[in-house]
This record gives sequence, structure tokens and C-alpha cells, in this order.
Amino acid sequence: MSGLTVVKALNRALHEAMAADPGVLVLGEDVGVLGGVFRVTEGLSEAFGEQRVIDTPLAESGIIGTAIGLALRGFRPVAEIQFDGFVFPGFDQVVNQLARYRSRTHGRQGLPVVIRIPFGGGIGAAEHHSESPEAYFMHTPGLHVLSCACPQDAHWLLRQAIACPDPVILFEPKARYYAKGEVDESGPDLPMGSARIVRPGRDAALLTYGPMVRTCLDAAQAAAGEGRDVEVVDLRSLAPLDMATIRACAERTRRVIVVHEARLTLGPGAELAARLDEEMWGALDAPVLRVAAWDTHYPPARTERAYLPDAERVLDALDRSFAY
Amino acid sequence: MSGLTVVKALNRALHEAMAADPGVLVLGEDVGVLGGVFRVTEGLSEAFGEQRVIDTPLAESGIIGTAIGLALRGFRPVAEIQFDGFVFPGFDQVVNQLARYRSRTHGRQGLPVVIRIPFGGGIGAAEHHSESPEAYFMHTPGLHVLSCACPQDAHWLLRQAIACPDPVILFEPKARYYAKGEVDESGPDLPMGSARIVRPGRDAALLTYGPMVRTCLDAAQAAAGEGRDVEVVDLRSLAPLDMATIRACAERTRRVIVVHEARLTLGPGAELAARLDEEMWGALDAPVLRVAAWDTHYPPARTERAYLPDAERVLDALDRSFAY
Amino acid sequence: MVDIEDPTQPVRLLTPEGELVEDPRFRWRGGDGSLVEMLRGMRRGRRFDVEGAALQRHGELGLWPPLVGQEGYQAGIAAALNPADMVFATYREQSLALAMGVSPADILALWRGAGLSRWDSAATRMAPYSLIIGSHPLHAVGYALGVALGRAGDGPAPATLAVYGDGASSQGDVNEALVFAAARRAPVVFCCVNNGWAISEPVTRQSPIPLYQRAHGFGIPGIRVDGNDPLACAAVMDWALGRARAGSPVLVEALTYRMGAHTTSDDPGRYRSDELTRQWAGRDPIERLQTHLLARGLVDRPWLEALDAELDDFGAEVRRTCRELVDTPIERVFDDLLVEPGAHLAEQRAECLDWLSTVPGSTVPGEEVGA
Amino acid sequence: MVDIEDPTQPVRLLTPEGELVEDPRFRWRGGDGSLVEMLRGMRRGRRFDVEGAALQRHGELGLWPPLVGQEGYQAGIAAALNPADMVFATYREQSLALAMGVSPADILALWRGAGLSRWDSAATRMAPYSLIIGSHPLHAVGYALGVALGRAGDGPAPATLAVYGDGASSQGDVNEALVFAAARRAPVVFCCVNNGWAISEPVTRQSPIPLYQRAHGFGIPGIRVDGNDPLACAAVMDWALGRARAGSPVLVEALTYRMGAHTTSDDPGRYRSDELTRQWAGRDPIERLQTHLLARGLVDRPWLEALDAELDDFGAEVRRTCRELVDTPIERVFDDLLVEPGAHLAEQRAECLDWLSTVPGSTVPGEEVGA
Ligand SMILES: Cc1ncc(C[n+]2csc(CCOP(=O)(O)OP(=O)(O)O)c2C)c(N)n1
Ligand SMILES: Cc1ncc(C[n+]2csc(CCOP(=O)(O)OP(=O)(O)O)c2C)c(N)n1
Ligand SMILES: [Mg+2]
Ligand SMILES: [Mg+2]
Repeated sequence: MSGLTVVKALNRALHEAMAADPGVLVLGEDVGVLGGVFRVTEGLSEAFGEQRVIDTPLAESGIIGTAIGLALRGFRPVAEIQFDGFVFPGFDQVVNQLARYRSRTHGRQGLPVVIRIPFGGGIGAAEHHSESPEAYFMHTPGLHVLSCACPQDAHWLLRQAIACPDPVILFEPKARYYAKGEVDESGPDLPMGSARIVRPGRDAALLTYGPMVRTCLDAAQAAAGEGRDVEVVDLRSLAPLDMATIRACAERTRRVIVVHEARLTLGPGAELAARLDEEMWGALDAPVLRVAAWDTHYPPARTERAYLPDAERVLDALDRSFAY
Repeated sequence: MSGLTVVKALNRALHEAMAADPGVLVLGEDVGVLGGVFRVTEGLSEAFGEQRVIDTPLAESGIIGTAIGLALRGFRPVAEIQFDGFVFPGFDQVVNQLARYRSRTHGRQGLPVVIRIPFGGGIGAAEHHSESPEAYFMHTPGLHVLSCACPQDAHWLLRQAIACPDPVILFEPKARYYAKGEVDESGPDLPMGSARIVRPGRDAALLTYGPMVRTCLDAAQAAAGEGRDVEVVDLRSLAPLDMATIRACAERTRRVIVVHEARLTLGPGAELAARLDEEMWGALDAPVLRVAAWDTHYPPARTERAYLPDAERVLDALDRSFAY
Repeated sequence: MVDIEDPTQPVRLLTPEGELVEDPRFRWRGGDGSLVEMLRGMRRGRRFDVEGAALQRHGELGLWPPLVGQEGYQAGIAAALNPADMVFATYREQSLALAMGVSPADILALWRGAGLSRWDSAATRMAPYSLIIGSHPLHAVGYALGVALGRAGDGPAPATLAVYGDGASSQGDVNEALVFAAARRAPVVFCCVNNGWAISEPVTRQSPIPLYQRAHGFGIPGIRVDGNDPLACAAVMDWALGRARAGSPVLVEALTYRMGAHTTSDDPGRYRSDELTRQWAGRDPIERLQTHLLARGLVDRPWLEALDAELDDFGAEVRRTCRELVDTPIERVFDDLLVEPGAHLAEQRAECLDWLSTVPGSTVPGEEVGA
Repeated sequence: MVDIEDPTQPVRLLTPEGELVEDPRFRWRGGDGSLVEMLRGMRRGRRFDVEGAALQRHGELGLWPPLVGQEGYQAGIAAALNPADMVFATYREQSLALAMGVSPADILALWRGAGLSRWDSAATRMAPYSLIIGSHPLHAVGYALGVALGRAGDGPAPATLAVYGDGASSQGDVNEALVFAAARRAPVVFCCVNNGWAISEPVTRQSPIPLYQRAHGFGIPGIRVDGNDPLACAAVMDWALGRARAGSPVLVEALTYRMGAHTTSDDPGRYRSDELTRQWAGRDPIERLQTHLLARGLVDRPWLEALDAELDDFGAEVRRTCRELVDTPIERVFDDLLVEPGAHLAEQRAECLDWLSTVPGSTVPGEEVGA
């Protein structure tokens, strides 16, 4: 399929998965007739009925908790959390229940539940609507944490997530929801969420995911003008991290910068820096640098450009890296 | 006061703070007549009455949410979460409300709320009773995150936390609750939660906090037998981190190991490694190593010794560090 | 004795046709002057809403949550409140917020993305907005428990009011608020605004039974009022707030209708019929009070024309205010975070301002507003 | 028509003195044989409890939550369940768990810290324990919604039962479970076990009114039963489960009393008087059924002596089982985490086993148990 937006690619993945397996259900707030506030679930209710596309009461803990119960009964629920910041009322069910069930039952009972979370800023939204909470989930064992950055991956990752026997949190970048691209519906033949080298380069590497992939590509392009050949890696999977690809990339480029909208302190970049520091000791030409949101709350929308990392900050980090 | 346990030191701090300021309240499950399951609030109900020592309904979100309201009305509530794992039902009120109120109100309204959380493992407890969730809070702006490791600090940090105009999460190490020590009630004259060099040393540094301070001291002692002079630093404050002390220590020792019961991936050690990698580039003789719990759920109690970091693992990390 | 919780009819004192009716339980005790004030307040609220929606269309605001049709209960609440009472409400109580003295500038700043809850909540008695649906009633209960503890100790104990929607009623936090209020007899009034919808979901998706009955299961009296009848709302709220001040929690369900979209981002045509909306148009709170006041001669055409002119001025002022809003400078995210943020945040602050100073056309730290 | 929710009296069919009484709403429909089975089940549950507490005292278990006094409703539930029904209960329904076929070994392993919820919940129909109070009723509702969706499609639709305590009733999650069940008519029975206490807090700290009434506020029928009367519990549960199978949620409050400590770590002397406990001792569920069966000649002294002998064997078996329990080897925390944990966890697993192999006296990975 050519020229689908991320939203349409996700929608198509849901249509396909629901058609292929009657056990796949969609639930969340406004996912039914309305098709979700971002229209990711558009048309599902008409196609598969109210029984399989469930407009839930307004309660995120209830959404995740009942999704767990549905999975116990043999279904594969795909839950939508309307915006990033709203996942916290359901956080206990994720951390203490969803993520633990397989361990708690000595491996007997896995929970094939997908939680879709539109995330990230840059869309001029109100408080709690521009968050990047992925680090909270990366620190939680028992979850797969994915993020897509383009229509192809949106489609592929969501199909893989639904097929996964364990819980998957899929972070969908709101700021890229309307970006268009080709979608090959068969998807690449890769382990779920393998990292992807979006732009190969030799001199330095930008490790990123979600909305910042675009920003990093812009920065890499600008850097090319200055004669720097910068690689951009879309991590796609934040848990587990595809360390083989990441290490290989660090080995080749010897300069690594991690870029994300999540906050600096204990954001994903902290783990990457810690691992690479140890695993690549002596093999890098500069410390792993991090370009991230400040360690504050998200600002009022009209100030968000001064909060979100942009290509300038990435270029500045590249300069700093090359200065070592 | 000499020979107080951590529990008694905390209890004393509460008694003093409540006597000094009628606005200080204690609330939580079983904190009243019972005095808390660990007896930290013992005698407060008798001394200050049921109005100021509130046995709440069994609902953590309600405890934190009403503590916020009490603070808005001018009180200084000290909420107890009975065990570490039970903080998650109240996590939304912490992340989306407590931590944000000052920012949301453009600095007008701070919330002097203390949340005490007995944390950590090693006490043979059931599921959800041995967690180390501090990293989740470190990643959340707008909170002070503290941990005490001895009676003196327990007393001092709790008094400081109650005096603080902003929210403080105090992690109390259950495994050290009955450790005894001197308590000077005036407390050191230091900024809240400055790191403390528990044992000075020149050859390597162990950065730690809470229950692992004891483990690190044991390891340092054993290392001394092998002729290694190992420093042990109790971070005491996890947010903000006392980077001045930490940097100075790293500069002196050139080998740093972070030790905690929190899980490895995006545990506190990740942030310390990332910062030191960048800030001390070229100035360390080995990468920052991390000794942490595995990236899994806490095991059944009888297996916990194979899960929790111990002196052996710290010594092994020291060996690895010296091997660089 | 009359059963105050009689479920058969919501409390109503003024019919949609503008006629006074008797209710065995409640009477309107305010003077005629306050009726006129209520009309003015509702008209002002609606005008503010019209301006807000227009400003959003013109790109001046990021979002606007229409309140049209919901002015009635807001006027009733405003009329019943004592100055020391404290209100925790939602983004759709803009008319009430204005009545309580929150400035249009502060509300506009929030929807423009120029600020968050900038207003002085201690002075206005209007708490900041929490956009996590259902999270604030617990704050209200905590505040009320604090009132009951009597630390302030001056004057008659104020009541606390928690206003939230039919959708919010499903959140665990709202139910915990009821638990805490009931268990400790918090001097709080819960006002559940049932406007029929939570975005696209009709209230039947939240509850098979009327929401005032939710209270009964917690041991709290619950009562339903015609939320488009400002007189009934004022009378019921007056009773409820009084009851709270005397130490007992109570829940009032205000039955109303969201005439517009959920927000300016929403398209209600996708999920509901115009038919229902048309029915509710006949129960407009402003129409009925205006008809009533005209009939009784308490206002007349010239008065209404004068009000129109006043509101035109107000509208112009709102537009001007919006244009003049200054964005919150980015350094406030650092400065407003903690009293003692520590050195690392100070470094980030410096780095941030440094970066901005090098980016051409970037936000130059603006002038201080709102604090 | 009899009002099934008459609040004046909990449903009771067997008095504390062991005499049958009429209830206008419910009748015991089971045969005499099942009465005898209930007695055996309760006695077995209590014996298990005695053994568990003793094992804890001897350091064989880390913790034990006494169930003494609460065998009645558990026997009633067991009698009323169909084989395909699914139960989500708490750590205090050990007697019920045994009745459903969970092995003593699996329960002991949990309290010993030798394992977590090792049993096969699909086969036993008993869900794993969630020690986060109040979190599991949502799972039950989700399960019930799944049943209603009829994916299994074989045989009569089973009912789902969520058992939780008076303390748990305050949690947001429990109330959300009621919201979801009511809004979507989940075929679920909520059984709120009101045993008077949540650790040191009397139920009055949670609610000023009886907890069966909580259901009413959500549009769900609620009824109170004498939780120490196994006959009444069986009859009410039979009705409730049938109602659920037919598609309607319902809440049953089982009124009982926690005769012992909250757990073996608890000291009830600190917060409650023995007086109340003594009163409740006169309402013991086992005593009353035993008295009744003796009076009717359905059991006799020799039968009871045989039962004693049987239970002595059972007790010995429980102790032996406990001694023979094998700890869960540490590598299971890796192996049971995810089907595809990835390379990093594989490295940690290797590092862990490597470390253990060097530590003298460390846990040698034991034999596989329970899976
Ligand atoms: C925790 C949370 N979940 C979801 C949302 C998204 N959301 C915003 S308003 C709304 C509907 C609220 O309905 P109701 O409480 O009836 O208030 P109304 O909008 O009708 O005034 C939803 C789902 C949110 N803001 N917070
Ligand atoms: C979320 C959470 N908060 C607190 C606890 C600690 N805790 C364990 S049992 C208990 C009391 C439970 O009371 P109730 O629901 O009445 O059940 P009972 O123990 O009486 O059977 C508490 C507070 C917990 N396990 N989980
Ligand atoms: Mg609504
Ligand atoms: Mg109880």
C-alpha cells in the first residue's frame, strides 16, 4: 500500500489482525463509533461490531485490568490509552499485574495484551497531552516496549505486537501521525522491534526512536553539509534493546549521541550511555552524549519548541562529540 | 540519643515534628492505634489524637490525593505507604498531581507533602513487599527523592523532608529498620540529602544508598584485606543527586561502581554512569560499573539471596574495575 | 417528611418555559436582584464561550472546551457559594470561574498554551485545573478534611465543592473520593455534571442508573437537579453547601447537556444525532431565566440591550486580552519546579537559555506574566 | 414479591445453634450429602489453617494468613460453583482453594517463599493470588466479559466470581470493576467478604454503611448473607452465580469475622478487644453445621472420629509436603519473564548462575517444581 499515514497504517494493521483472528479485540475510550480521537480505530466498530470494539467507561485502570481478564479468557485485547499522560491512572495494573503475570504463574500464563499509547509533544496540546513516559516502562520487567516512527513500522510493529504472546506497549508518535509512507503489508522478516539503520553513516551515530527520528534525519542532513557522515538508528524496540545493532553501530562510528523527548535523567539515553560506556570502553572517541528534554515538566504549548530537542541541539551535540 | 533503631529514629522525628508544628499530620493504612505495620508511627495517635494521625481507608491514590488537598489547606501531611509495591495504585497522584502542582500554578502553590515508603528486599517477604521503585520517582521532575541508611540519617532526613516546601519521597530500608545507631537530634547542618562519605578510600568508590550501604561497607572491608582502599558513598538524595560530592569522589578514586537493589536497566546507576561518563571523560581508569538487581521481577523469598546484590558481587565488580 | 432524594424528578423550580414551579423539597430564597445577577453571569459565560471558540478558529487558542448550555448550574453554584468556600472544578466550568473572579486572561492563557493555571487559587477560591479526568475530587476531599481539622480557625468553616463530569464518575479516584468523604465525614459537596456525554460516549456507557444514586452506595445522600435551571441549582447547592459546612458530605447530580462539541477538536456529528441536541435546545438555561425575568418585569428590553452592549465590550476586551497575552518564558519550567532544584537543573537552565540565544528566531524569554 | 435486598437481616438458613430457619428469599436446595461434604470441606480448611500457622511458627513458612472463622462462606461458594466457573479470590480463601483442587503444596510454597502462584489456574479455575489489594476484581470482570463474548462457545456459559475484602472495597480498582461490570453487564458475582477488619482498621473506617449497599450505587443488586452460615452462603451464591450466568452482575456481602490475627506477623491485641472475638466465637460456621448434622443424625460420633483421623493424616501430609518443598531456582525469574526476553537478559542469566556457582553455600539451582 502506498502513501499511507501512520494513523492509516495502524488502522490497517488493526483491521487485518481483527479479520485474521476473532480473538483480537479493541478497547478504550471513544474507540468505537468515533474511531478514537486520532481515528486510529476508525471503521473497526462498523466492521467488527460493538462486541469486539469496546467503548469502555472512562477509567484507564479499568481498561488495562479488564484487558488482562480478557487475555486470561483467551482473547488478544488491544487497548488504547487516549494520550500519554493518561496511562498513569492505569500504571499499577501495568506494573503490578500485566508485567508480572507470566512470572507470577511460573510461566504458565502469559498475557498477549497490547497497549497503544499516542505519545510525545510538538502538537500544541494542553497539559498531560505531550508526555514521553517510555522510560517508566523500560524500567519495568516483563514488558516489550516498542515505538514506531513511520507508516511501515507502525503497521509492522502493531501486527507483531498483536501476535506477541507477552504484553507490548506500543508508543505511537503523535507528531508523526500524519506523515505518509509506503507500507508493505508483509512487513520485514525480523525479530520484533529490531533496530533499523535509517541512514547509514561513518563518523557518528544518532540513536533515537519515535518522533525524534525525523529530527535526527534533519540533523544528519545538515551535518552532511558540513562534511560529517552521520548515521541515524531508529531503535524501534526500547525493551529489549537491540544491543547487537547498537554495538555494531557504535563500533563503526565511535561517536554516539542518544536523542529523545523523554527527560534526560533516567531517560532511555541513560541506559544506552551506561551500557556503551561499559561495553565499548576504550573503543569510543567521545562519551555517549544525550540530547533530551529538560528535567522539568512539559511547558505550556507555545513554549514547547524551547523544550523539545531539535536539530540544532543535535548538531550542537555532534560538535561537542567531535571536539573530544 | 544513643542506640536507636532506624524505626525509632523515624518515630522520634515524627514525634518532634508533630509537637513543633500543629500543621504536621500523619496519614496512611494502620498508622493509628497499631502504629503502622513497622511501628514507625507508634504512639503518635495517643500523643496527638486521631485527628492528626489518620487511619485512612485502604486506597493509596486516596491517601496521596487527600494529602495533596490537606497541603492545599495549609497542612504538612506525612503519608505512609505500607510497602514499596503498594505505591503504584497511587502513582498517578504522585506523577500527575503532587509533582506538578508548583509548576502548574506557575510557582504559586507548592505542596509540602512527605511520602514515606519502606522499601527493598532481604526480609523474606511475599510478592510486592520487597520492591525498590526509586527510579520511577527519580525520572519524575518536581520531587525530592531521599533514602536513609542509618538511624541518624533517618531522623535527620525525615525532619528535613517535613520542613521542605516541596514534595519528598523518603525511601526507608526495611532490611535496616532494626539497625541501631547514635542519633544527634540537631542533625548535620547540610543541604537536604547531601551525599555522605561513609568510608573514605583512595582506590575505588562505591556509590550506593539505603540497604546496600551496609553491603558496600562489608565489601569495602573485605577489599581492604586485599589491600584495596575502597570509598563508600551514601548518596542519601537520589533527586537531586549531589553531583559535587560524587564528582569529587570519582576524581579522587578514578574507579566507580554503583550498587543498588533497584533493577539494572534504568536503575539509578544508569544515570550516574551516563553523567560520569560524560563529565569525567578521560579522567576515569575504568567504566562506571553497576551492581544491581537483575532485570526481572523479584523472586520468591527463599531465592532472594540469589537476586539481591551482595558483597561478593560488589567485590567481583571491583575486580573487574581494577582489571581495566 | 419529604424524601429529599426522591428519584422521580430532578429538582426544578423554573420550567423551560420560564415559569416558576413548586418543589416540595426546595425553595428559591434569593432576592430578585440575584436572579438578575444570575442572568448576567450566564450571559457573560456564554459570551466568553463564543469568543473563546472564535479565537480558537482564528488560531489564537490551541483548544477550547465549549460550555454552551451548561451555564445554568454554574450560575446556581456561583449564587450559592460563600466567599470562603473552595471550588475544585473542570475545564468546562469557565462561566463559574469568571464568576469567582478568575480573569479571562488567565483562562485564555491556558487554552492558548501561554500558561497553565496562572490564577491565584487562594484568592479566587478556584483550584487549578487538573486535566487528568477525575483526579481532583480527592484534592477537594483532602482540602475539606483540612477545613474540618480547623487549622484556619477563623470565621465559619467553609465548604469545599468538587465538580466533575459523568465520564469522570467512572474513575477509581472519584470513587475513592466518595469513600474518603463518607468514612471521615468530609465537609464536601460533590457535583457530578451529567451533560450526557464523555466525548463520544453517552452516559449510559458509564452507568446503567442515574449518577446521583452512586452516592447512596457510599452512604452519602445524592440528589438530582435540573442543571439547566439556575434557580433550582442555586437552591439545591445552597442546601448542599450548608449541609457540608455542618459536616456532612453530599452529592448533587446536575442534569444538563453538552450542546456543542466536546472541544474544538471534536466532531459530534460522528457520534450523535442533532435530534437530541434540538430537544435540549428547548431547555436552555439562559432562555428560561430571561423569559421569566421579562415576564415578571425584572428586566426589560432596554436592560437587555444595555447588557448586549456590555457584553460586546466584554467580548472586545476578551479578544484584546488574548492578543496581548505573553507566553510563559521557558525558564519558568525550571524556576517553578522546586524551591531548591539543585545544581543540575541550574546547569540545564543555563544550557537551555544558551541554546535559545543561538537559535535564530527562537522564543526570546518574554515578560513575566501571571505570577 | 419478596424484596431480595431487604437490608434488615443478612440471609440466614442455619442459626449459630445449628437450627434451620426459614428465609422468605432463599432456600437450601442441596441434598444432605452435600451438607456433609461442606462440613468436611470446612474442617479440612481449618485443619490446613492450623497446620499453616504451626509451620509458620516453626519457621517453615515466612507468613500465614489465618482463615479460622471464615470457612463458612468458602464452603458455601465451593458448593455453589459449577466446574467451569472461574474464581478470582484472595490469600484468605485457602479453604476454597483446597476445595477447588489447588494442592496444599502450591499454597504452602507461596507462603514459604518457595514459589508464587504455581498452580494451574485453568484447570483448578482458581486464579493466581494478587497481593495488591483490590486489583483482581477487574481481572474477573474482564474474564467475565470474555465469557460473555462467547469465544469458548462450548457448554453453558460459566460465571466468574471475584472475592475481595471489606478493606479492598475502598480501592479505586474495585469500584472501577463495579463500573465496568454494570456498564457492560458482565456475568460476574462480586463477593465482598466483610470480616470486620482490614489489618487494624475496623470496617467502619472504610464505610459508614453496609458494604452490600455499595452495589446499589452502581446499578447492581447487592445482598448480605450470614457468611458463617454455609447453607445460606451456598443458597445465595447459587442464586447469584445463576444470575450471573444469565448475564447480570450481582454483589454478595458475606458477613463474617476474622477470628485470628491478620497474618502471623500481626498482633490484634494492639487494636481490638477480645470481647468482640468472643461474641463471634459463638457463631462459628463449623460448630453450627456440625451441631446440625449431629442433631439430624446425618453424622455421628464415629463419623467425626473417622474425620479426625482423616484430618490427622491430612495434617501429617501437609507437614511432610512442606518439608519436601523445593525452592524455585533463581533462573526461573529469567525463564518465566517473557517468551522472548532477548540477549541482554540471557547474559544476565548467565552472569547470575556464574556468580552463584562461585559463592560457597549458595542456592544450587534446585529441581523444577510446579510447572
Ligand atoms: C485520565 C484521563 N483520561 C482521558 C482523558 C481524555 N478526556 C478528556 S475529557 C474526556 C471526557 C470527560 O467526560 P466528562 O467527565 O463527562 O466531562 P465533560 O467533558 O462532559 O465535561 C476524556 C475522555 C483525560 N483528560 N484524562
Ligand atoms: C495495594 C495494597 N495496599 C496495602 C496492602 C497491605 N495489606 C495487605 S492485606 C490488607 C488488609 C486487607 O483487608 P481486607 O480487604 O478486608 O481483607 P482481609 O485481610 O480482611 O481478608 C492490607 C492493608 C496491600 N497488600 N496492597
Ligand atoms: Mg460529560
Ligand atoms: Mg477484612
